[in-house]
Order: sequence, then structure tokens, then C-alpha cells
Amino acid sequence: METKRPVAALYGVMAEFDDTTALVEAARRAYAEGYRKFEAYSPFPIHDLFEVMHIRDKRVGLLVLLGGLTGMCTGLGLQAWVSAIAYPLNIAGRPYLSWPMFIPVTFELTILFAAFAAVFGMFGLNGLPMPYHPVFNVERFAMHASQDRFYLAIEANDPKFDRTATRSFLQSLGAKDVSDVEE
Amino acid sequence: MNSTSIKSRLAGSHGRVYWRSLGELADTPEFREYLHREFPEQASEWNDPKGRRQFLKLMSASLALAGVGACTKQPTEEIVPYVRQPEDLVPGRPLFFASAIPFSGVAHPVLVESHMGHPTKIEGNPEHQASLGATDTFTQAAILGLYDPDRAGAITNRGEIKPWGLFLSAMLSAGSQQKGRQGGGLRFLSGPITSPSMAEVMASVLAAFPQAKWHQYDPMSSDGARAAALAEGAVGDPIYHFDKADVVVTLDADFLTCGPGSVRYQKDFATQRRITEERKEMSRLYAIESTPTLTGAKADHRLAMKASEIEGFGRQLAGAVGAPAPAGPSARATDPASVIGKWVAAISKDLQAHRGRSLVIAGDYQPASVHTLARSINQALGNVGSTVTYGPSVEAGPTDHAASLADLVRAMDAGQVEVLVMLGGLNPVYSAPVDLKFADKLKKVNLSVYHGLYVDETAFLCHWNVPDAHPLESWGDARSFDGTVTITQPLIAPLYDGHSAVEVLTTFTSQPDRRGNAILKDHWTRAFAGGPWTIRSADGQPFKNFDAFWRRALHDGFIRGTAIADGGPATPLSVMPAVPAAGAPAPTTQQAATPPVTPPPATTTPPQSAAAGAQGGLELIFRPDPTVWDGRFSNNGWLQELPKPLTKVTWDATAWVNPQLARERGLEDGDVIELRYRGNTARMPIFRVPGHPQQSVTVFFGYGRQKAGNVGNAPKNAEAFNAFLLRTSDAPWFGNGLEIAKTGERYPLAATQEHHVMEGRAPVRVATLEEYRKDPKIIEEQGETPPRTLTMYPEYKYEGYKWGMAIDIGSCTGCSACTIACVAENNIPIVGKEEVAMGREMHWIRVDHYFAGTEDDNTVEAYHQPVPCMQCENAPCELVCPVAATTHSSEGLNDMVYNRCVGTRYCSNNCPYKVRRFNFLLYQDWDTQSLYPMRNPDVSVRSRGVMEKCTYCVQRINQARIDAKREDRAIRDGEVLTACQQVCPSDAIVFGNLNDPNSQVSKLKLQERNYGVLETLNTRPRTTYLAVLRNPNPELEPASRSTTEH
Amino acid sequence: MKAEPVYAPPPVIEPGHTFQTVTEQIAGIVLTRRHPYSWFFGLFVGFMGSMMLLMAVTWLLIKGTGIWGVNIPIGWGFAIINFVWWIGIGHAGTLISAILLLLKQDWRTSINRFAEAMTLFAVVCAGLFPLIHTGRPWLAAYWLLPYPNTMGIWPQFRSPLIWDVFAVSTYLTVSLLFWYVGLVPDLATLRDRAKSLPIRRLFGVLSLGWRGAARHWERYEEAYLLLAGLSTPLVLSVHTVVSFDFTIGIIPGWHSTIFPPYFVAGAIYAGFAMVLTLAVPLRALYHLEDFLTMRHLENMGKVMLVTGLIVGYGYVFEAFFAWYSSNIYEQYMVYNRMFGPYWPFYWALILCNIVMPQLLWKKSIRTSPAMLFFISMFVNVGMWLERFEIVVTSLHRDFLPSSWGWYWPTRWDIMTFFGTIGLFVMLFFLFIRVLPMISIFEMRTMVPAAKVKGGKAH
Amino acid sequence: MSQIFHRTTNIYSRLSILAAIVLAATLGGGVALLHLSGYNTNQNMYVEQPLQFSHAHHVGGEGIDCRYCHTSVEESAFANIPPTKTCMNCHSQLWTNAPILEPVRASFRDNKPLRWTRVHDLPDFVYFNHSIHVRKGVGCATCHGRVDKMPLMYQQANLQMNWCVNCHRNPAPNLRPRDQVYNMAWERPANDPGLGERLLKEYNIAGPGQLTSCSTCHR
Repeated sequence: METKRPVAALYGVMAEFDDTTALVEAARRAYAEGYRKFEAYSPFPIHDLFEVMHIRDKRVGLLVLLGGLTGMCTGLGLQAWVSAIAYPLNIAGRPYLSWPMFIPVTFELTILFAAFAAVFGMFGLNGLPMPYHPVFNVERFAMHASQDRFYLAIEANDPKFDRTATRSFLQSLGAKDVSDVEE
Repeated sequence: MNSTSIKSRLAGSHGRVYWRSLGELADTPEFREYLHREFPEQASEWNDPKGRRQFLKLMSASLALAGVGACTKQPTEEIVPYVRQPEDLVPGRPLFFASAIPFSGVAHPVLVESHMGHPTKIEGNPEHQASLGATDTFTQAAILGLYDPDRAGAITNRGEIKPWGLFLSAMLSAGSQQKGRQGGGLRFLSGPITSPSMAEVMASVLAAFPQAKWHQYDPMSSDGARAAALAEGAVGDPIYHFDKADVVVTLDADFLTCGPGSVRYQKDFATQRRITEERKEMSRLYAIESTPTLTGAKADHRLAMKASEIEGFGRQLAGAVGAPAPAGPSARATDPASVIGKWVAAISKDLQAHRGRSLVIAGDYQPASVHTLARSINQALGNVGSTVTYGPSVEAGPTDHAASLADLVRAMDAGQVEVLVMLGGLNPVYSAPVDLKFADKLKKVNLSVYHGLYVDETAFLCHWNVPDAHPLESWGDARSFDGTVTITQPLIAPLYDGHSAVEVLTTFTSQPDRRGNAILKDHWTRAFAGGPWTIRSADGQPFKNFDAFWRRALHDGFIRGTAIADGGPATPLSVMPAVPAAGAPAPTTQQAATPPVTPPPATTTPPQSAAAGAQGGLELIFRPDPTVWDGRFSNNGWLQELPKPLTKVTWDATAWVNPQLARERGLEDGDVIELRYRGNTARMPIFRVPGHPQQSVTVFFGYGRQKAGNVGNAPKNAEAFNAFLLRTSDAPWFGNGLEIAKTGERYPLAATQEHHVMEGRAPVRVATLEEYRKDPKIIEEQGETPPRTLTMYPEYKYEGYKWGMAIDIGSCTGCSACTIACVAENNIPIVGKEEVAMGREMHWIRVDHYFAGTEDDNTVEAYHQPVPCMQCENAPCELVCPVAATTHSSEGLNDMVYNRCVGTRYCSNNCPYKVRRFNFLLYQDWDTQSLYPMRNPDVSVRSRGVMEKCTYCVQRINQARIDAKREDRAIRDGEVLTACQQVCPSDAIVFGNLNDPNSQVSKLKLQERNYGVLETLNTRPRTTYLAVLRNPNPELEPASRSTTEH
Repeated sequence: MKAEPVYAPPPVIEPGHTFQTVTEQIAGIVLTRRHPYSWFFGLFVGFMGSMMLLMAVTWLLIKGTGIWGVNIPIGWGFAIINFVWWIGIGHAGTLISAILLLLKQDWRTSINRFAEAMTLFAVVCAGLFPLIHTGRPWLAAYWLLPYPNTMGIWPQFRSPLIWDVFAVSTYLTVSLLFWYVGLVPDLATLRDRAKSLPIRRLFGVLSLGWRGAARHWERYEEAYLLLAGLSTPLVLSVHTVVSFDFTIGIIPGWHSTIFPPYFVAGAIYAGFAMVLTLAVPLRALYHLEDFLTMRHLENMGKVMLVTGLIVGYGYVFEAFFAWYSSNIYEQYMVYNRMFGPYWPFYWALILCNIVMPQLLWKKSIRTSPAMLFFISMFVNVGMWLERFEIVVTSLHRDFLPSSWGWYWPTRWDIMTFFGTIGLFVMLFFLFIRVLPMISIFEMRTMVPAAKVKGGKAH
Repeated sequence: MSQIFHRTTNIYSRLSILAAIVLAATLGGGVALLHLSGYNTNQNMYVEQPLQFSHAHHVGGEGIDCRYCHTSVEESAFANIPPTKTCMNCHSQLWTNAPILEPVRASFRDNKPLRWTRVHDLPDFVYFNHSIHVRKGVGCATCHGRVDKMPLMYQQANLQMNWCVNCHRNPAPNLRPRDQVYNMAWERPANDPGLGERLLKEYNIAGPGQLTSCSTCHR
């Protein structure tokens, strides 16, 4: 981790912590410090982190709702159209629109569409897939971020970002190791 | 599987266990494993018993099938127009020709439907008194017989194919040799001949060869009746008129399903018993019989006794009604006189109360003495002339067949027979009495000629084989049971180079090699000019010329005025003068031609004396098989697969025993027993039949064939199931001294119905006439019908036509002609025994059969219920089909769209009537070319994996609708006849438009005995039933009456 | 974390584990070169079974359903029995993942992954049967799906079979998504632990470049929760719809309102039984005692006991309704099940599904892996017998005695059935080889160190 | 080296998703088009015939009525393909030795039928009936097109089920007065929009309920 190396474009600076508490604390401090464009990385979800970073994305829920409604309309509409308009047939003496019989399919389609919305919506909002990301340039990050270490990265495009100041700030948080993240 | 374990289970279960199926009782691993050895799936898949559908073909077929539904291209097809189109033919529309299908020489009048020159369906001839539009099963199935790929294909001499010319010269030389000896070594063997033209040819042959002899043999014909008739001189043959009979007593007679008159008899009998708005009375039937028959099943009172005891009963009855009876044994001493006495008293009282309106019938399989008794009783009751008329025989030169054959065999044995010509495919090597040893004696004949449809057991031992021409391929004439001369005309050129019997016979006349057409026309030209016949046109006037007469005869299919009733003569066995001359034919020729009259042979003497009853034992009763008769239909898959009445067993013969006897001997259905009888032995799987005489065993002819063809040949383990192995000439129909032994072997039987009790569900509803008169609601009360308002949905309206069907099970005799008619009309495949055993038969209309009564008293009631698709308005099948392959038409038909069906079988599961049928394998025979032209072009040929079912013959409905629309009118009532309705001899099935209040079906459905099966499910079946009404004699009201459980 | 209850349940992870050890032990199973011979054996057995299935199905397509024992009246035989059986088994996974998640049952974490995998494979096996049971799948495939076609004709949406098509395919899809979403962070872990570049790239692609950012985790958790919320009604609906296949019919023994609940209970029952059947050997085989603790096994035992009782309740009430309705057809159906020709099946069913599970009342048995395995085996068999009862004994004697019949499977039926078991085994063994069979990242949250000092959440 | 992907991979990963969708769509569309194409339906496809019979010449040129050859069109399901005799009615006088007619003369001479290839070939499970359509005022040209302008016969309609069903649902637009049925050139009068409905009543043609019942065409 030689830090003197001249860096072309800088994505930000990254600090490594080795337990959850430190990370959460660091995140709180960073937020308090006025940093906004920073991101915490952990091998499993830490709910306190969401709080201290004030993360709350309602769009996923909204997408799911929309998905569900679309599914419901599709299901009901399809069946009604097929049975009453496209080719009305006398089935077992039932009327063309014997709607109680249409409930199961409607339900299934509701669920299906909602589920699609949830998953693809989530990945979409997370900007995944994104196989390449600057943070992976940090070797230790690539090794440990998904296993047993915790990271806080403050991005260069944060208005308050100042290379040296931010570095020292991060170190002050008791980071085990602070390193530049190249673009 | 040992019987003790079955017995223990039997003991455990109670009630009518003996009607439960073998399988139900014997469901043990061993039995299963055994079954699998019997029907290894592999074997049945790789080499099909019918030997046609081989694996590879099937594979290709089913792969080809993959295309049928999927988006593959239509294969390119050709159109091949005529070069010169026949005048009367409209391509795409069938033509109908009147013709006749002879059965044991007697004509069954038919109309044959022909599509572009292929006969495809046989209907009864509605104009003809012997049919009135109906036919029996055999006649229906004749269409398959025509196209049977196993038919004899060529004239052969010692196995080498020879042209007709060579055969002709061979016969001519044989003839010229015989000429010198007056034909001393020349013998002819044929069945009974009723054909005037053939009789004349025969007469001329016999005239040309005075020493030659003509022998008649039909293994199933009734020598007893014939002997009795001969004894009466010229006028001994009875014709019954059930439309006049109020009380009918049968002495072991199965007049409803056996005998040439049965079709017409069923009609009259049914009419006489049908309760309608107009008719409130019905006739009463007492059946005194040995083997249970369908006639017995219709009886209001049925008394079972040994066949040998019938005569005694008849004698007592005669005594009771004061009819002169020849001396002989009286009713059995063993039996408590009370029962017999009670019955005799009651019946005779009833008979005397209906003098002139009653009728006593002797069974064909009873000796002459019983026929004589019946006749004298009828005379005493003044029935002769009203319910029965005795007239001349329709057979030319009737004679005792057993004696005639014995005579021939004696001659063969003595080496007197140099040339033997066997006409008309009666297969004596298989069917002659064993004691004659026909096969051995045949070897002593220098020149044997066999003429028949198949290369059968006899053909294999003869020098010359000449293929017979199927009735649908040949010209000819024959008389129906009522004497009407009926014309047979060809609808198609002989498929297998066949020649009719008369054509073969002419080779011995002065003008050999005449074609059937010429012979026939020549005969009737002369007969028209002057003969014993009184030929009249429909309006009773004589025809102006022969052509008018002949055109009419061919159009009608029969010659009016030739019926016995219209004064038609006995079929003359004589040569008519070539030159038209007034007056009767020369008696001299008559004299010359009369066949050797044989003295009344042993058979006509009461068998129990001849049958050496000394050694006691059981009584053995012989019967023709209900579906393959004496084996002449063995190779007809339709008939083989037709469930046999009362047992519903297919493809096999069974020996019938009374359940009680079975218990005594520790026998279960399917146990193979060995029958020892007068030094002969045969084997047969048994079947327990309630109502069977306790001390008798009935065996059926027609099985154990070895040279019948791919369909009819018996499997190795069934070759001994041949009743002919036991038949001796002195006891053709029954006799004492039978010993049976359990072999320990089991033989799997394939039955289409295993369970014959109603389990309190009353699919068949029954009441006595009295009960019904008192309270017509009694029928309705036997089931519950939910109110039509019981639904959350609005009701579907049916404007226009609203098709429905009413089936009168009071009239249904269970003859199953409807099943065969349906098979023929709707291209229904044969599936084979293994598939039937697995429960995969394809019949669209089945005839359910239920017993009621208890084992011990023999007053068993049997009911028959034809079950087609109910065409439910709330069809459970439609609701569950995922692809809408079965939906409701605007006329209320439950349509089945084969090409849409994916084969989930859900519809069948959900059908409470289980009338749907599924092509589990590729059942339809796609490979046998000769079967293509047989199929009905108006009905799709279903393929593998497709559900199918009764459509109410929608092809006929559509044709009728289109015709009606083209004429801007509505379809008339009765214009559309479903195949089952059209064939039904007792008019039990009526189909029509329910929206027309005047249609016959609407009227029937108004009757209070009209009910729907399982209406409690709110399926709203369009097919409903008219309940059975029985008319018991209060004095004999059987205890078991109430056991039609409800 | 929730407030400490008076009774502290045994931990779902043995003490002494760190993030590192958890990761190593679970991911190690996938990334190591060495693995027990028993794995090869299992895979081989599964492969052989699959080949047998292939053979049976090929012959079926060539010949048609006639090679099976089905007939009229018993139009459905093994195919549908097995379908329902597999679908039932296929319920545990999603159920564990979804419902237990909603119920905050943290012990689910160590079993949900392979339970979900099991679900997927079971549904695959199940889905096979409706396809082939027509003998002509090429038609079923394209007539059952609603799409504009040149015939202008559509599926018949009143048929439960169409409902099945939608329910099962939806269930398969959603389960797959659920499973995959759960896998993504672990795939990232594997990506980062793998040695060779190709493997890393492979996992890299599969993990979509997951990097564990807090914002991602937030959306991730919300989506996962919603997915659970959706799967819960779905999983209940699927077996309800399957039960409609019977209840919509009018056959006595099918046409019954208690079917939906008791089918669902039965499904959970069967599902947990199968999870146990797999968990017990896996645990021993890969030394996962630390993660699959006794608590898991015991809890599953309890669930089986409860659902087993519900199922028993179903049987009792089937008989009760028959008696109470005084409907002769229903009554005969029940009588026929108990004392008819197929009576051994009924009593075997009672033994397997009702009697044996009662042992689970005893804690010593609930905590004995061997016994649990033994009992779960009985339940697997019992649930199959239940479907046999419903399909065969209901159909073989319905309304008209004249059309009563017989069913007996042929060798092809049996080959197909065991074939699918083989397929299932093969897929499962492949799965435990190439993917972490326990959710690593969720296990990490179970490590004491995951707890944020003075934190509120968790 | 800790990066296992180049930065451009991000673009590719997104593109690949798009590509997959596009690919699926094109495949589906392709299959659909093939299914609708003449390759599958034989629409507008010429077929090899034993001799080059020209409807354009006989109908358009000579003005021979359809029924002269297709005799049973009014009474049967099958309109009939004329027997060789019909051809010879004229061609025993006309063009008696035109080489093109040799197959006809041969057929007539040695009594061997001409083997035509079907142009309009419905599946065997479809039961179409000419007589009723003709009777109800559906013109020949409605389904067969301007045969009088076809030197060689080809199938004008695609004959797929929804093509049939569309007319069965709403026959009015395809009806014409009975006397115009065989008139190839008949045009729907622009000044009489109500004609179809009027004929519908006049010929009392069944409603869609009956016309779209399965058993109307399938048995």
C-alpha cells in the first residue's frame, strides 16, 4: 500500500476497519463531518449503518406495487378478453365471464410481476451488474470486503473532499489502513 | 393364487360377493405377477396379438403424429377424378343400396351405405318386414368381414395359386368322370339353402347326376325344430306374431337374440310391452329356460331348470291346459312338486285367460318332442293363426342335418365319395360332431373342393380352395325368415377374387362358368314368366314387364308377395321350365331332385334317454357363442371385442356354472376346468352366472380356433377351449354325464364390466306395472334431482335445435347391436384382449348389465342399460379441459375436438358416467390398407393420445342440418337417426329435438318413468332413460322383486 | 437484536466462530479440490437414475401413455401422484426462506439455502410430470400457454390444469429469483476467495459485481423482504391450486372443501421431512454440526409434528364429512379406502403419516438425528401414499358400479418415478459441489462479532 | 491485478442483457412469420400439375361457368374435380392434337385418371362443405380469389383457422346475392352498405353461436 505513488484520476480514499462497531462509528462521524458522497462496505448488511448514513430508498417498494398491479390487470384482462371476446365458448353451461374461476391465474400473475419488479428493480437501482468498480483497485478490499473486513470510502467528487484532509480525517477515525482509490 | 384364500375372502365379505370380479377378490401379488406373465406389457407392445402393429411401424406412426398438431406443413395430397363419372354418383355424398346378408342361408335384409364405391355401413332395410330398419350384431359386423385382410386371397390347388379357368376345367373333368356313374361318387355339402336361384341350380345338378347326393349341415341349426316341422308335413315352420301376444311362455327359447326372426320379433315384443301415453297395457313373459339368455333377462318370471327337464315341464303344462301330449317323462321327481306345480298352475291359468292372445315357444336347442308339445299347446289355446302361424319352410329340401352329415361321413369312410364339394364356408373339420371324425374321413376323398371366405381348418385339408365372395361382393337371392325373397347385389367388385357358392355350383351344370348376375336374372326371368311365385308390385298389381319388376326388386331389395304370409310357397328345389309355361313346375323334377330323405335320427328322441343318464354327473349344455356364433365370426375383431351378454367377457369363451356349484367345487371365475364327457375332454375357464341351473354347465362354441386368422386364432393356452371337442351327434345340444375337474390353472378373462350390482345407486330404476299405475312418482322417488335454480350462474339458453335422447331400458334387450353399429359408424378401433383387460376398451356406447336378486332362489333379475355420452348441459368434462378441446355447441352437444385434444384425461376422470374413451396407444390400424375404404369418411380417424366419445353422430346431424338449410326448412323429427337408434331392433333409443314439443323424444321425456342417471350431481344429462316396468303374475310374485335395491 | 427472552434458545451457530472461520468452512466446501468419495457415489446414483428417467420418457414419447397403468376410469396414475408429491416437497424451501424470515426465525439462516435449492429441484421434477403425462408434450407445451395464434383459440381458463400451469411456473420462477438474490453476496465472496482467474471471473459475472455497499445492502434487504412477503402467499397458493385439480372435480374423494388447507399442511409436512432427509446426512458428511445445530433439527421436528397433526385432522374430517353428509357416494368412498381392495395403502398411510410422527412428542427423539431421519423417511413415503389414495382409490370406484376398474403401475411408471428421484439427487449433489449450501453472509450475521455495540438495529 | 474485469465490461454487461432481449424477440418473431408464410400455408404457391390447366383461359377467356366442371358444388361437400370425360366434351373437337392436351387424351384413351395435386387442401379433421356456403351466398371468389385471372391455380387465402372463424363470426361482409355467387367479377356495390346484413336475414344465416361451435367444422 505505497501511498506516495502519483495517481492519475482519483475515485476517493478508503479506510479499512475490522469490526462493525468501528465502521458504524466512522460512518456516523463522516456524516456529521458533512461528507455526503461516501459509501460504507460490509460483508453483510448492518442496519445501524443505514441509520447513521440516512439511507432509505422507497423506490423498491413502489416498483413492487406497480409490478403487482400490472400483473393483476394483465391476468384479469387476458382471461376476460379470451373467454368473452376473443372466442366465447359455452363451457359446461357456465357464462362467458364466470369470474370466480379467473381468480387463481390473476393472483399468480400478480405475484409473478411483483417479484420481477422487486428483483430487477433492486439490481437496477443498485446499478448492477457492474463487474468493474474502482474500489476493487484496492487490493485488500478485493480480498476482504466480501468476507471479514469493513470499509469506508469517501468519493473524490464530494464537495468537501480534500485529498489530504480526508485522509487524515479517516485516519483519525482509527482506520486500520487508509488508501487512495484510483479511478 | 389358491382358491382357499379367495374363499376365505368370500366368507369375509358379505352379500353378492359372487358378482364381484375375479380380480377384486384375487388381488394378490402372485395373481398380479401371474397376470403379468399372461400379458407381459413388452410382449403385448412388441408383438401385438393381431400381429399388425409392429414396433417400428408404430414408432414411425407416432413420430409422424408429432406433426399432426404442431406447426408442420400439410402433406401434399392428390385428387384423382374419374375418367368417366357414374351417372347417379354425386362425389362426396353416399349412395344406399338395398341388399341382403344371408345368415345360415336365411336373408337379413339391409341397406348398404356406399361412399365413392366403398361400402362403409350396413343398415336394416326399413321396407322389409323382416327388418323394419333394424339389424342384429352379426349383420352390422359383416362390413368388417368384407374388408378382413385375412380372407382367402386366391384359388389354390394343394396350396398352389391357380386361375379360375384351371379350377373350372378340373371340375368339368371331375364332372365328366362322374357322368358315367350317374354321379355316384359326387357329393355336395352345404348349409341350408333358401335361395330360389341356387336351389334351382342345385336341382339341375342333382337332375344331371341322379346318383349324386346333396348333404346339408349347419352346426348351429335346430334339427329338433326341423324334425318337428317335417313331421307336420309341408306346413310345420312357426312364425310368431308377438304384436298379438299378451302372454308368452318360452320353453328354453331365446327368440329375442337367436334365430333368423329375432330382429323382427324384438320389435314386435318391445312394442307389445312399451307403456306410452296411448298404451297402458303390456304383455307378460314367462321364461322356462336352462342357460340364462337375454330373453330370460326380459322375462317377468324366469324359472331355471336343466335343459333335459324342459320337456317334462312342457308336458305338464300341456296337461294343465288340456292339450294332447305324446307320452314321455314328466317333470323331475327330485324337484319339490310344489315349485313346478305352482308355476304350471299359475302359467296355465294365465294362458287360458288369454286364449288366442297367448303364445308358447319351444327353444331351437330343444328336441322335436318339445316343439311338438309347444305346437299342441298353441293349438289347444287357439293361438294358431293369431299369435303363431305354421307354414312351409323357407329352406329348400329341409332335412335332418346331423343325419345328413353322418350319412356323408359314412359314405366317405366307405370310400364311396370321389368328389366332395363343400360350399359356403361351413367348416366341418372344426364344427362336425367329434364322433364322426370328419378330418380323418376327409382324407379318403379323392377330390375335395372347399369354398369359403377363409382358409380355415377344413380348407387346409382340401385339395381345392375357392374363395367365397362376400355377400356385399356378389349377386344372389335368399329368403328372409318370413319367406320374402330378398335380393343380394354387389356393392364392390370382389376384393379377393371370390366366387359365390352358386357360381361354383354351376360348374357342374350344362352351362358352367355363369356369373351370379346371369344366373340370378335368368332364374327370375323365368320365375316372372311363370313359376310358383305370385309376384305383385307394391300396389298389388302385376308388373307390366320383367324390367319393371326387376328394377323394382333391385331398388327395394326384395320381391313383394313372396312372403309365406302372402302365400309364398316353400322354396322349390326344382328346375323351372326354360320356356314360360303356365302352371306349376313339373313334379317329376321335384321327385328326382328330392334329396335322400333320412329317417328321423337319434337326435330327435329325448336326449336324456340317449344321453345315458345312468352315470349321472352334471348336465352339459351347448350354445352358440353370442358374438362369434359357431366360430364363423372368429376373425371379426368387432364381434370378438363385443362384450358377451350377461358376463361382459370379451375375446374368450367361458363355461357357465351356477355360483352354488362353483362354491361346491371351489371354483372361481377364470379357473380352468377340464370337462370330461362321453370319453371326450375339453378345457374352459369358468364363469359364475347366477340363474344358471344348479346341476348344469353351459359351454359355448366358436373358440379354440386354430386356422381362423390373425384375430381369431386361439392362443396356445386356449386351444382346448373348444366346445366342439365335446359335441357328439347323438346329443347336439345337451346331455347328462358330464364330469368336471379343476385343473388348478387360471386363465385371465378380459371383461368390460366387473361389477354387476347397483350398490343402492339405482342407475336402473324399476317398478312393476301395478306399482307404476298406482303411483307414477315411484320412479322419480328412486333418485333425487336438484332444482334447476340451484346455481349461482344464469342458465344457458338453447334456441333452435336442442338435441336429446331417451333410452327405454324397459325395451332394451341388451343385444348390443347398438355398440357394433356405433363402432361401424364412428371408425372405432379394436384394442385387443390385453388392452380390454387393462380397462381400455373404446366402445362409445356400452351396454351396462346389472343383476338383482339373491343367489339362492333362481329368480334373478337382470337389467341392461345402454350408456352413450349423456351430453350433460353442465358437462363436468368441459370445465376441466385446459385447452377447450371439449365444449358445448349451440345445440347443446358436448363437442369433442380431437385435433385440439392434448390428452390430459382430466375430462374422463371428471365424467361421472365414464363414457369417455382414450387412445392410450395407437389403436387405430394405420397399416392395413384393406381397412382404409371401410372407414366412414365423415368421421375423423382418431390417433394416439386423443380422447374420444359419443357425439350423438354429429356427422349425421350436420349433414341433415345442411340439407335442411339448403331446402330452407327445419330438420324433421326422425330425419336424424343416430347409428345406435337406427339399428336398435326394439326401438329402445329415440333421438331428436327437445325444443320441438311434438318430437318423439320430447313426448317420451314427458313420461313419468323418464329419469336421468346421477341427476343428483346436477349435470343435467340430455340423455335420459325410461324406467323398466315389469309385469309379474301376482300369483308368482317372486320374493326377490324388492331386491332391485332402492 | 430482540430482547433476551427468559428461555434462551440454544444458539444457531456454535460459539467460537469468527467471520473468517464461517467463510472458510462453508466456502471451502465449494472451492476445495478434495471432496468425499460419498459425493461421487451420490452423484453416480443420481446420474444412473436420470438415465433411467430419460429412457422411460423416450419410450413414452414413442409409444404413448399406454405403457403406463392408466386406463378408464383411472385416467391419472403415477404421473399425477408424483407431480403432487414433488410439488409438496417443493414447498419447504420457499416456506423456510420466506415465512420464517417474516417471522424473524433466525435459525432459518443455516438451512434456507439448500432448502431453496431442494425446492427448485423438486419443482423441476414435479413440473416434468404434467408435461409428459399427456404422452404428447409437444402439444401441451404450446397449447397451454396463452399467446396469439393462427387458430384464434386460447386456453380454457376455467380448468385447474391451466391454473396449475400458471401457479407452478410462477412458483418456479419466483423461487429461482429468491434463491439467486440470496446467492449474490456469497457469489461475491467466492469470487474474492477463488484462486484461478477464470473461476474468479465466472463468479464475478454471476455475482454481478456485488461489492457490499451499504446503499446496496439497504435496497437488497428491502427487496428480499418484499420477495419473502410475496412468496408467502404464493407458496400457500401453489398447493391450494394443486388441490383444486381434485376439488374442482366431482369425483367422491376429490370434491372436498378441506383439501386446500390440508394440502398446504401436507406440503409443509412433506417439505420439512425432505429437508431433514437431506440435512441429517449432509451435516454428518461435511461436518456442519456447528451451523446445523441440534436446535435446527429439533425445530424442524416440531414443525413436522404440528403439520402432521393438521394432516391427521384432514383425514379424520374427510371421514366425518362423508358420514355427516349422508351422501352414499362419499360414504362408500371412505369405506372403500379403508376396507376396499386398496386397503393396505390406506393403513400404511395412517401408519406413516399419523402414527410414526407421534414419536416426535419425545424430546430425546426430536434431538436424535438418526431418529429424525428415520421418521422423515416414513413421512416421505406416507405423503406419497396419500396422493396415491386421493388419485387412485377415488377414481377406481366412482359413481356407476358398471365402470369400476383397476389400477396397477407398470414397470414404466416405476422407472419414471425413481428416475425423477435420481434426477433430484443428481442436481442436489451438483449443487452442494458448486455453490455454498449454507448462506455465508447470513451466517456472518449470526457471529457474535456482527453485533454493533450500543446499536439499535438487528 | 485485483481488478478481474476491465472497466469496459460494465458496458458489455448491460449491452448483453439488451442483446438477449432483442435476440429472443427476433427468434419469436421469426418463427411466427415462418408459420404465417406461404411456405407453411401454401398461400400464393404454385404447385406442379399433370398439365397446365388455365382457369384464366377457361373461365376468364371462354366464360365457362364454374358448375360446368365442379358439378357437385351445390349438393355436396365436395365440389368435384371434373372427370376426363368433361374435358373431352370439348377437346374431342377443339385442339384435338395440341400436344399440351396429350395427358387428357391419354387418360381418356387408356382409362387412366389424371392425378391432380390438391391446391386447396384442408386438414382431414376439418369438414368443409361447399354446398351450404354456395347456398348462403358466399361467392367462389370470396375464398378462391379471382380464379378467372389465374393462368395457374394457386391458393389465395391462407386457410388458417382464424381466417375461417373470422368469417363465421361475421359473415355479412362476405355475402353476395345468390345469383352472383359464380360471378367472378362481382363487386360489393358501394351504394349499398346494408347489403350484407340484409342477405344475412334473407338467407337466414345462423348466428355466430352455431357457426363457431366446434362441431360445425370438426367431428
